[in-house]
Amino acid sequence: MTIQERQDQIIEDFEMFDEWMDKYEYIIQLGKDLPQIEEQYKTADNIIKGCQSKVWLHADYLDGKLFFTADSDAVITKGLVSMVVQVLSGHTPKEIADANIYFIEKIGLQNHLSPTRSNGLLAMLKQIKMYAVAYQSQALNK
Amino acid sequence: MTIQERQDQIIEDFEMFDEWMDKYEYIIQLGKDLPQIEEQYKTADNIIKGCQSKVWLHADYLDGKLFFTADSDAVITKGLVSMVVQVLSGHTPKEIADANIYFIEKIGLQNHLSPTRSNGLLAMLKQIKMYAVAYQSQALNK
Amino acid sequence: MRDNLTVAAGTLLDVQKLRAEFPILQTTVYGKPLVYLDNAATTQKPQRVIDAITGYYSEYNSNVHRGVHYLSQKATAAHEESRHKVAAFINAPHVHEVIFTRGTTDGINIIASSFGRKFLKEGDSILISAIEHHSNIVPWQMICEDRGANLKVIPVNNKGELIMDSLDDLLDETVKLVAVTYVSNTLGTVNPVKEIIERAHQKSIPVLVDAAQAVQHIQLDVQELDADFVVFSGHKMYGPTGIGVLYGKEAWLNELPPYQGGGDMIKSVSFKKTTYNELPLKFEAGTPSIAETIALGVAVDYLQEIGIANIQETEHQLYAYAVDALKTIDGLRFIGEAKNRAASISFLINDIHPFDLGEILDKQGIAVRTGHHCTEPIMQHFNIPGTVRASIAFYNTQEEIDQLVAGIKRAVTMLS
Amino acid sequence: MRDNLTVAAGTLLDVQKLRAEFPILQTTVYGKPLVYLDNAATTQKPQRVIDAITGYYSEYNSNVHRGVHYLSQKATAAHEESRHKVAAFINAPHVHEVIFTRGTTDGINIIASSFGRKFLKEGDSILISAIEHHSNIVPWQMICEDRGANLKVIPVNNKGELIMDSLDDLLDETVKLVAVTYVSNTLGTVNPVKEIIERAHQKSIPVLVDAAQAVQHIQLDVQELDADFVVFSGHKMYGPTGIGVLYGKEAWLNELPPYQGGGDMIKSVSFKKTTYNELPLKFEAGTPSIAETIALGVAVDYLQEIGIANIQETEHQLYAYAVDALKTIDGLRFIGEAKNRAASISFLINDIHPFDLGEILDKQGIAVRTGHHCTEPIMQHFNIPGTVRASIAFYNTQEEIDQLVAGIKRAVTMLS
Ligand SMILES: Cc1ncc(COP(=O)(O)O)c(C=O)c1O
Ligand SMILES: Cc1ncc(COP(=O)(O)O)c(C=O)c1O
Repeated sequence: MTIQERQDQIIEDFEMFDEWMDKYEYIIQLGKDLPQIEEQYKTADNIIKGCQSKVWLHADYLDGKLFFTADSDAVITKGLVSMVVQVLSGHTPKEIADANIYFIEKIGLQNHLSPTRSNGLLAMLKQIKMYAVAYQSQALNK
Repeated sequence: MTIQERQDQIIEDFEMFDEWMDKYEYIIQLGKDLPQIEEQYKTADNIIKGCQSKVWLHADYLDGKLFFTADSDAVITKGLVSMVVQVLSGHTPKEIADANIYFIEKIGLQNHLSPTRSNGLLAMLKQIKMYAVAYQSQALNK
Repeated sequence: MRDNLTVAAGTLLDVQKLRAEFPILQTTVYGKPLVYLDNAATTQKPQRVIDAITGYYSEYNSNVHRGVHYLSQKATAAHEESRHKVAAFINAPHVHEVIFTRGTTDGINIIASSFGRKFLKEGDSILISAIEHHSNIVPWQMICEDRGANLKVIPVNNKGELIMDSLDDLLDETVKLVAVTYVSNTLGTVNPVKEIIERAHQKSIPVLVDAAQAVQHIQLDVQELDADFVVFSGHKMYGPTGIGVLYGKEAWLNELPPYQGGGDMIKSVSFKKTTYNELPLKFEAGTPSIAETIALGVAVDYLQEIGIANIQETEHQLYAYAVDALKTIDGLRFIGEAKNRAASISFLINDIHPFDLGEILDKQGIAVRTGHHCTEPIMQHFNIPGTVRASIAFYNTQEEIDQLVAGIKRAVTMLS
Repeated sequence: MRDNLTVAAGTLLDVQKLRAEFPILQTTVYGKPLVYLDNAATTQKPQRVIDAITGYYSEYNSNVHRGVHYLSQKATAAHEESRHKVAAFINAPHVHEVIFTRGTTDGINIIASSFGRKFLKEGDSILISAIEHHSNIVPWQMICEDRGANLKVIPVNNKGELIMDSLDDLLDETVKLVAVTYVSNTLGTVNPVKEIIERAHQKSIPVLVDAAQAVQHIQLDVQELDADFVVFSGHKMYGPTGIGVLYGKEAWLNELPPYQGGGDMIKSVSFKKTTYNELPLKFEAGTPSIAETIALGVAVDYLQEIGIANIQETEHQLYAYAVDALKTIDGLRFIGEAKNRAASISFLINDIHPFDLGEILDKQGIAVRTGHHCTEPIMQHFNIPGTVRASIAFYNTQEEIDQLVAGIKRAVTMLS
């Protein structure tokens, strides 16, 4: 699935729910599908700043593509991380760096999330894009 | 005239005026009747604190009575000083120290004056009473 | 939960009637009636406090102190009358011992800076407690660092009570000032400040009381406490933001150097020699927060009218009710179980992150606070990242507590 | 009266229409319509600014920054949006360069203390001007005394203009900072701050601009000025009391130590090590003045809507009208006749005491200010005890100026 396709699917999923409760339960469920980061990568370096809860994010570069694993000590946060990872993981650095991320806005998440959460989400996206840019320039330099 | 009689007269005078303008003109006129302090007494020591304009006050002790002379650089202030001096000058320290000063309230001056002025007026009264108390204890000690 | 407090016998307030005067308590959040249990962060405002601000700006807004004109006189009189009201409210011996500040934080910084610059030397120390708000930690850290002095800490037990036995050792000759909170904003602990003051005074050490979480809940009498400095915030006592009070004993305030320079705090200025003003203006540089002081005075009137003793009684009962109700939740553990507590209740449930719990409560219209509540050291003591905190005011009801408990149960199901 | 100002061509405002939104301008004093000419002390507030405060307290009052719940998010968003508005208003390159303060005085004290503690050493100096407000004198005197530094003063001529020729000599290598007012609150003088900044920067000396009397009258572009620090007050720009702004260049603000300690200004606290927060929060300890920042944002919106260029044009015409009208009064002499002036007009009449004149004007419903206007050094320069000051805002009218002139004439008759 392309980044766009995965985003559209999340948007479609969300449209099924009228109730905030159901949306949250969906997010929490997504958290359970998050590819787990290995304990050794839960370092201070891998903590994303800007979240009230802790988020660790790790990137693996394999066959020209970036794969992300992550974790959080808060389950809703974990669900949000999971969405971002599902959208962006398994793509080339260039695809990730160039990606236009619109699903957050489309599903109205920003209106539902506290500014602390939104900032956290943005910080996460930024971090992923930074990884992508780093690997991209690394690739170019070779 | 006793302190009480003089106060009552001022109250009566003020009742003649309906207009604030007339009241102010009366006060300004009173200022012109103020017994002038001699230049040599216009010292920093004789300045009464708490007035936006300057007020100098001097006391003479004569035949067991206190006589006040004063001045101010503002003519309305001078009028107010003049009223206080007219009420209290020429009486014994004991009479002054014991005097119940009610004319200011009765003529509603406090409502008309700025707090700065009221404070100045109160500072003035306090100063005069202090002179009286000082001379009283001096008299007792003899 | 108040064994060692001297409580004037209060009667229960008619809460439903009082709630009617708080516009925000009539509103809904996500279509659900607001259940506001974040009162330790800030309280809601009764209509009359809001009206005082509107009235000031609509009828007599003017700068104070130096004006001859009518508006300025009226504003000055109202501004200074508020000072009288506050002085009476805390039983200050002198009105000029009441300094208007921007809030508790500002008040503590004033004393930390002015006291520290004058009295702190290398090797001296300041004694605080382990359960202080950052605002009663960081200003002392800053001045201690500046002066080469040390910060010492009264330790806390696992119930969240100060270990008073340690006090005699801690109060050694290096201690120049004790700064301690009356009521903990995180644990709800009511500290024995009277005893701390007594014991500090035996060694001639002055005491600053952070009353940010006390003045709205407990009868505060600065003379009975014999406190040297007391600070609190208007916005936590039903008054506006941007205003607070620093009470200081006249003798101390006269001895301290001024904090900020500017208009109002001077008697005369020349490039050669500037003379500072007398109390309280010596510590009030610049145009005061006039609308705010006036509205604070109205908040004080309001508290006097309904009666702090009655508030204390009403809140005490609600607090006990809430503790009992929360106990019915599986896996819930209280953070802070001091014998004497008021207003704030902190807890955690199993390993649910407070942030998650807070968010699901919010979606049900229930406002609580999550996190470290600006008291990180006590979080470190308990080795937790934060708590969920419900903090009550007299206008909260048992029904609201029931909703909180039901809301938590629902959230726990979702989050487990 | 603005030869060297770059003025965007503004159009005249419809003053009668605008007045209608100011409740206080519809009131009477002693039964006479209020003529408010004390705008330099504080301005009146349009209804929307008052409504912003009422709305905040009635609908979404909550503490900001750390809350997960709805009210806290809404309050935080509104609070931070105000920062964006202010940044846009003064054309700050970065939003986090806008620090909320209690007012101009607070802002100057922050810089005097933080800059002074870090950069001032014995023998250094701070350069101010002879026409500064006490708030831009005393904080520098205090920190200079503390550090063994000197206060130097740009002199003034008898028109009330700074003697710019003296600048090169004054800006010697001892000078670590220049602090100068944009517009004098007493004389109305508009200082050539851009030139001062240029000449100071040639010697790498930073400049603080006191814009308390400028931001409401003159287009203020911090980038065009290239000012290092700019301070102003909300209550003088149609906003509420208790709030002000300190703009500082990012590089400077990052280098300065924090001023107050407490909640919000820290990243993490422990008794061992405390890390300070990033800009702007590093300089904003404690609960902010939330209602005030939000209402200040609305005042900024209002100014943007009617347009500072239009305000400038409208006030410029009224100022010229007032000067001409006052000239018709026998024995009147202006204190301050600088070529470039704005807003404030000071004068004296024969040997009439300003206090007397002010009082008789007040009784006619005309609010002016009398005294030294917190600028004693300039009074000493002119060897006078004070002045009568009329200060205009865009909502004043020619009729009001006529009433002022008639009122003065009447007072002079009584007082002579
Ligand atoms: C030029 C100038 N600077 C500073 C101030 C002080 O402002 P505030 O009293 O609002 O702190 C004023 C206002 O009185 C002023 O006119
Ligand atoms: C105990 C305590 N001290 C100090 C403060 C700081 O008060 P403010 O933020 O109003 O300055 C608070 C409030 O958060 C508090 O609860």
